[in-house]
Amino acid sequence: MNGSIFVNLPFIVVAVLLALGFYTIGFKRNLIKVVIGIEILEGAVNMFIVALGYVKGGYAPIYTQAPPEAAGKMVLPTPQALTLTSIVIGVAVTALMLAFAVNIYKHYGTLDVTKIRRLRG
Amino acid sequence: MMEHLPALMIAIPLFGAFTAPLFKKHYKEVSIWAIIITGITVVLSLLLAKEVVTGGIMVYVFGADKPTLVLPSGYSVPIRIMFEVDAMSAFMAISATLMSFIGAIYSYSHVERETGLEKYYALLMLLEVGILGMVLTGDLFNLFVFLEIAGIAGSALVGFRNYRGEASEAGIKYLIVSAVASLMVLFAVGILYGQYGNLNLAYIAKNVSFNMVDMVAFGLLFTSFAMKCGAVPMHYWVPDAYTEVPAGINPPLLVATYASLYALFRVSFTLFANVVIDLARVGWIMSILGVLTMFIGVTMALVQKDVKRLMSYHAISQTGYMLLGVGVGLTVLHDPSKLAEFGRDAMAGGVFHIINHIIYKSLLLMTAGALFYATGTRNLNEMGGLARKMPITTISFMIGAAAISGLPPFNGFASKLLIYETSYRLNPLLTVFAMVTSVLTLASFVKVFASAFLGPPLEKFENTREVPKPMIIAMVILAALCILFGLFPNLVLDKLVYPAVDALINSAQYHSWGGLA
Amino acid sequence: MSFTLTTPSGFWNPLLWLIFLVLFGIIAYLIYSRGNPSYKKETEQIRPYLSGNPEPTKEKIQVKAGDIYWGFIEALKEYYKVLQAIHTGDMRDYILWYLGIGAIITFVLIGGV
Amino acid sequence: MTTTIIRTTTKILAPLILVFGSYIILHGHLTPGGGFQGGAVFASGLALLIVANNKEKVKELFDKVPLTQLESLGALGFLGIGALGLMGYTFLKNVIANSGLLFGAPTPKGINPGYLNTGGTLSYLNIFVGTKVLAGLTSIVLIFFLILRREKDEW
Repeated sequence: MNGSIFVNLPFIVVAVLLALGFYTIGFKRNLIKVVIGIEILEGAVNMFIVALGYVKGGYAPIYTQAPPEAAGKMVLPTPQALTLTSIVIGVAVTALMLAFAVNIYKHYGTLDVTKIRRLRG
Repeated sequence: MMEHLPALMIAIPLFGAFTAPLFKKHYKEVSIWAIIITGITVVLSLLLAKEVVTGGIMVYVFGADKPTLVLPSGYSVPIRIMFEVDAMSAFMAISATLMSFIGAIYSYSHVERETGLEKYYALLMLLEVGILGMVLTGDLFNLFVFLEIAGIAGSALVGFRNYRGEASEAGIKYLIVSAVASLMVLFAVGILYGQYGNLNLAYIAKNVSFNMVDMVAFGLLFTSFAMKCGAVPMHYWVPDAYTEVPAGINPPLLVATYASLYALFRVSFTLFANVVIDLARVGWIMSILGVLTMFIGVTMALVQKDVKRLMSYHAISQTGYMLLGVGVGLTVLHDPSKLAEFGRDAMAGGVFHIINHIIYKSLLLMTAGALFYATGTRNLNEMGGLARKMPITTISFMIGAAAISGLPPFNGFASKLLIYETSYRLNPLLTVFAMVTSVLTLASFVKVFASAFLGPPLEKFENTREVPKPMIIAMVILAALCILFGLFPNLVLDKLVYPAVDALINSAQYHSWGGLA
Repeated sequence: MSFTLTTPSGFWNPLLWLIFLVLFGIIAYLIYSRGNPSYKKETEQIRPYLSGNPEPTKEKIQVKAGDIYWGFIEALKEYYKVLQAIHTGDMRDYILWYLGIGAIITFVLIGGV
Repeated sequence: MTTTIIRTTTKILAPLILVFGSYIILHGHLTPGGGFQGGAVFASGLALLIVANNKEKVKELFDKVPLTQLESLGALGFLGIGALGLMGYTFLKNVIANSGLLFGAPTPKGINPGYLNTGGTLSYLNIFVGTKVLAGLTSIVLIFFLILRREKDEW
């Protein structure tokens, strides 16, 4: 238990989540599950960026009522900002995908992706 | 005011996009509003190009005291979001604004029978914002954000005709593809950020060390942008999306595709330009993708019966020419003698082909939209004898078809000539494929022409007449541009294309923010 | 402003092209003018002669778009069979192709070949 | 699915959630949070109100609320605040900070208990983003609610 596995644990989880996400997109037949797969992918990428931003012994960059020892040890919050932006975008993408899914169900009567392929060839 | 141009390029279409929903049911007014806003951006982009071509790279740092303050005092790394506009960006910006303008004019009549137009125009301008942001930005994360904006706006427009199930299907396909591609772009950005602690494109490019992790990031970026620009075999979303989108959106959507191509070039030339050994490998990957894209695209187009789907496959096939041209240039980028001999011209051919293709393929897709508007069908088997009913559409189609097949004196000829001659120097086999593709392109457009426009007049189309004026104006503008660019290729090449190519080749200029640091 | 575009091993000049166009137009007209002058429009001559049978309706004699290049497509049947099998229209395949190609490109880039 | 449990919980929780959302928006420049997060919290309060009521009532209520206009207002306000920076500086430059206007008091350096009247354009941007996000998310929830909430065999 020399800590290296704990340092790398977030990245292992990221890899597992990426694999799970791609598996869900690539092999599940339900359209809603495909959407969920994309959400898993997004979670993996967000987690990757947040894990990159972790600095051991650093403090959150909030000056309001910070503990005195935090001065000079605050971390740059760029990764958190990136993650937040990507979450915002993810919300929009998910909402639009689900709206499409509703509309597809209305017109096709199914959410099976092997049947939603009038456009091909 | 000139130094604020890059910010205004984004702010003005955003303003237009956010005011458009306030128009509610006043559809005529909102269409005119969109035409005005996109027209202003055309003027701005021309001004921007003039500034950049004469004055070199333009940097705009957001939130700083002055636009060129890249490194605030006490910092050795850039910390703010910045736009970095070189000639290549300006070139793409002109294409984007021009095509949004044309699309807005065309839409004035083409979608007048639909509802929810205030959202349609808001999304059109948002799509323009996404494209402009992608091509102007100098920040990797910003690139991701604008890629997503363009992807969301584009797929919402693809699914705009929500009373058609196929439109929703195409929309979700496009959205899934663009969501996965942009997430992988974000992943690659995360990899690069983790190593270099910065998101600025120029800063990372200066410090990138080409270890294995970097190359994984490069591979992710390359594949994602290749998928978004429709390279075979990741092109399946292109025909779906282009077919179902209203024809007025086709021009901006085409440019959105080529904004990804621009990002691909930017990543290969600027971000990873200093890698010496592998660049030839990257160039070969790009050329081979290009040849595959050309050939499979055109052979699939030959068997299509839906007129817009046929043209979408041609859009894929023409993307191959650009990949081939620029790929040939990339292969010899670190070999100065070969670069001067044919590499620079190959890249000029590829880059020139972008704007040529945007013009004539928009024209062709618009004529297909006009056919759909007039006859209510896109199936070629049901059409026939329309040449007498719709003369202007027919002539526009002929000009577009001649241009895409590379017949002189239309604009496709000049860029294809450059690509043929230069790819022959690298490997004659590439040229053979390019020429066969060109012949097959002509063949399939002869098919469209023969079956839709020629032949005896059919009884069911007796009451068909020419499409309304705004659609004709849009088509005639593009047809005129086709002839103009074909007769005077020098004009465009010297003023726009060669500066853009030189901007791509001289990555050192980009890395130092145009000499600011 | 010069009209000539010099490429690595050639040039393109629209004026020269126009001159050649006019030249070949004249040659074409010369050939055309040697044709049979007894052909007249608006007479019985333009009616097709189908062994005395009546002429079918316009809808029937129109060549459908799907039938143009029938021979070409028939000759390349095997190729098209493979190609159309790939274009499934299944959105999951879009992502799987992306994964495969991405793996190949990344493998080549990190120096696997 | 409007059961008594949901209705009772909503009665108690919804006002709290709305107040908390406004708090996060207004304190965005001092504590973690900001426009998007506060707007999302606010919208979740509204979402709770939507699911706790029946369709007719929700429709009647939200016909009067100009969600689209609010969204445009938020975005245009953001752009306007950004464009203020064009007067002499660059786009999005914090021109209001240290100017003495509302939210324009000078910020003390170092660790402090947090003064609400600081932040300059940041506070304004947070408010506008919050407006846009709460309107946008609420309309998303509302649209899905109105589309999906119908009898089973209607499709």
